[in-house]
Amino acid sequence: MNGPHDLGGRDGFGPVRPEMDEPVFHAPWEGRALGLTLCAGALGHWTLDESRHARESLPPAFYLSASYYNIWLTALETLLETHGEVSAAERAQGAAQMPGHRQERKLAAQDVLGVLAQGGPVNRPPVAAARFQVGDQVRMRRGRQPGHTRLPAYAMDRVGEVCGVRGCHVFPDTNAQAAGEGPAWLYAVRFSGEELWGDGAEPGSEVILDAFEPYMTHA
Amino acid sequence: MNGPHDLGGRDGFGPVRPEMDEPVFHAPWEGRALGLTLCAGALGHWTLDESRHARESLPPAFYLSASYYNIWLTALETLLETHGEVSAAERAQGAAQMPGHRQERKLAAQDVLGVLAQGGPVNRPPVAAARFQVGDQVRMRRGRQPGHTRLPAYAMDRVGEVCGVRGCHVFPDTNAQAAGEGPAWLYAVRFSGEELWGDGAEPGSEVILDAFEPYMTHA
Amino acid sequence: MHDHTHDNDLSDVEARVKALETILVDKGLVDPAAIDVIIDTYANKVGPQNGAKVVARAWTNAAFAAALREDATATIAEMGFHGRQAEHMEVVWNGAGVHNLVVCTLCSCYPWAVLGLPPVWYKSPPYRSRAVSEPRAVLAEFGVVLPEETRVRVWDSTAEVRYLVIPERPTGTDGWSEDALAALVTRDSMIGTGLALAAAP
Amino acid sequence: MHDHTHDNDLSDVEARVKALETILVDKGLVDPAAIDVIIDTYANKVGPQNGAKVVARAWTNAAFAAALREDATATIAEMGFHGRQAEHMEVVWNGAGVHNLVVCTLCSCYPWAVLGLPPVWYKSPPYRSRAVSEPRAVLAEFGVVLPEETRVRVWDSTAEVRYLVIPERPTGTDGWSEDALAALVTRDSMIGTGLALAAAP
Repeated sequence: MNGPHDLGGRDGFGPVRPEMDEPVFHAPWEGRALGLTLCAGALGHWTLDESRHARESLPPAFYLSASYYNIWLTALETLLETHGEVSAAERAQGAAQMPGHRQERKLAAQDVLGVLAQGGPVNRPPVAAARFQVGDQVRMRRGRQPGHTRLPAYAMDRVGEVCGVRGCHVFPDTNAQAAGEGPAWLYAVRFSGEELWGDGAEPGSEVILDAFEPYMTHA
Repeated sequence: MNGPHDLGGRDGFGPVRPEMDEPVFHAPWEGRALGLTLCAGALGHWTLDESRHARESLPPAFYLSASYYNIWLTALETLLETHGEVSAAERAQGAAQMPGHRQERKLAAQDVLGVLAQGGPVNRPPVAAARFQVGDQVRMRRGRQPGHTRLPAYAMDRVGEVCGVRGCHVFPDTNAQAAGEGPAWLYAVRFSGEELWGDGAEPGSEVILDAFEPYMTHA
Repeated sequence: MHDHTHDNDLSDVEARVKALETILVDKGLVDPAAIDVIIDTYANKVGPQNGAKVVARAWTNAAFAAALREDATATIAEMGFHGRQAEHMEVVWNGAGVHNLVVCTLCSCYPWAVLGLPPVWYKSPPYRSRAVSEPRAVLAEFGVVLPEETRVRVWDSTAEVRYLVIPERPTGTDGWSEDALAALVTRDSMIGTGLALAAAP
Repeated sequence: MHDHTHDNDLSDVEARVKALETILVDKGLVDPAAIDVIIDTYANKVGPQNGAKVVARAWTNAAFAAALREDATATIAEMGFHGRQAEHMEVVWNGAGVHNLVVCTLCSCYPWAVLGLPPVWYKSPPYRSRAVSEPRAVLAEFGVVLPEETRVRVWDSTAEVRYLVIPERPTGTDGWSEDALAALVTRDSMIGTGLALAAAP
């Protein structure tokens, strides 16, 4: 989907404002929101891709004005409701009205470091030979797609050169919608600034993005 | 510019919500904001195109959340400040600190109906022969352009067919920036849904937009 | 959810309008009575009833319809509807397997002199974003479901040309007067998000 | 102006977090002590000091640098930095007329295990929108002005690959220890929005 999250190349957001000596958390609730998101994710109701899709599906005016932890929190509320763990009524009351469904998946404090250290690799055994190789000229898919995708709008229909083959990875477009991991070859693809931004490009700039095979055709 | 106003084809805004028996104004201030915008515009400090550019240059989160009359009001404050008629300090005080510069252009109540009835036609004598004619296949310009333009992002780099020649009109891209009216030929250009939205298009849909000659090349 | 589709603080915006009017009047730049006339014009005088008269005449008068096709601006102006935001008019006809829909994706362009000021939904992101990319889905939200074979033609008014849709004339209205017909022509039917009302049986 | 870059109502969001934690704990789905460990981990243990050690070793140890080019994930993991949001690492070198810059235009992907949690600006619309389209202008806002002939290579981390920039080693640091060198390696220099600090004269 071409939602509020797909920000590359959009105008009007003003200057970047780095903060000197920025703290990791700006308020205690940010840390709790992060922790809740990781702990709730460990229940296994949704994939990382589905949680990204929940965030990018928030109302654009909210997405573009809220802090990022507020975006996370709001998407978490949605996910927990969608998956039947916490209802809107429970949120409104601030109290549980029924026990959780996946209590057996609760992440215990003593397991946190192990889980974080392990992470969740998304490389998978290849299901077919890679269709592209380094040096290939490729054109990226274009057109409307209502669901989750990791092809940014600015790269749609643009031609780049494959400069890396990353292996076979879980395909977010299907994995976000419980349509399965559908592993796909992942490539690094290089685009010149001129190809992406035309005459308005900064001279001598280029963008490399990680693109899944289904996004690409031979140019 | 590819700002928050360039909404065609963007996802995530939810359903259209028509209001039954909608009033012309939802509160008295809306009518005052409209009237102020027209009266201030009559002072001649800025063109219609510049006022559109002031609106689309507002912060995206504001543009996407505010009511349209609030957008107008906020852009009007900017325009009056930019052109030296009302300072931020005056707005904060709610009182004038110096007389207006263009009092002689004040729109009098008795002239309003005549001014509205006359409008501001933007057709101009042709400066050159039209480069395109009905039936021509044309590709729309692409790439980054920081200033005002009336080519929507969804049509950039897409191919359509000229289906009307509208005459020579003031060119918004230059007129918004006091770079002159630079009249340009204006065409109606038809695009198939498939050309604009790929496989995600609704079958049997098409979009016709009014496109200025500088946006177009022969396809 | 936090879908701020309206101003967060109404009293703030009211105060800002009031302050700006006070300042501009004090500076000798704005005549408050001029604002009153503008409000009165669009609240009470100019509105979709203008466009409805154009449509009803187009339905009943072939010469008028031909003139509209030839020069919509001048032909509509002869009925007294002209000026701001109707300086360059085009008229588009529904029928023959085509349904027309008008939008301004980039702002809120609308034929003021013919239809009055646009409704809020016309100026809002949901309509402006989706009218071009999924017009049938938008029409369905207005209760308009077209035959599958009907072509949906969307006019994105990106320049100063303003569009008026002539909806299909309802059946069972043979011989009706222009006034009676005009009563069937809704605002939405002239934007393309509606159809003309059916003749009462 | 109404540039709401922060939450409108902080007490609202605090109350929502608190309510959600209460509910999830009561339901037996979340261990509040687990949240404490997560917070402690990212507030106190994992941070840009990890990446700085990788950079310092890459500067001083050619075999390590070669291993990074061969398999960055495994090589960095051997230093103890691995897991969540660093499952697939790539390392990119500044120098030879190329400056690298990392962004995630679509969300906020960042190599947590190597750099900690991302700063607010990294997750915000100005950086995410402009890093790809006008990287030099963005760099200038960070005080980084590159020679005109330097190529700016922007990495948009659209998949699960995470990037670590190896900045150029400052001059005058021959023979420095890894620890001394690591102190010159800022977080921003490993994102590409900064350079390594100059050696104190």
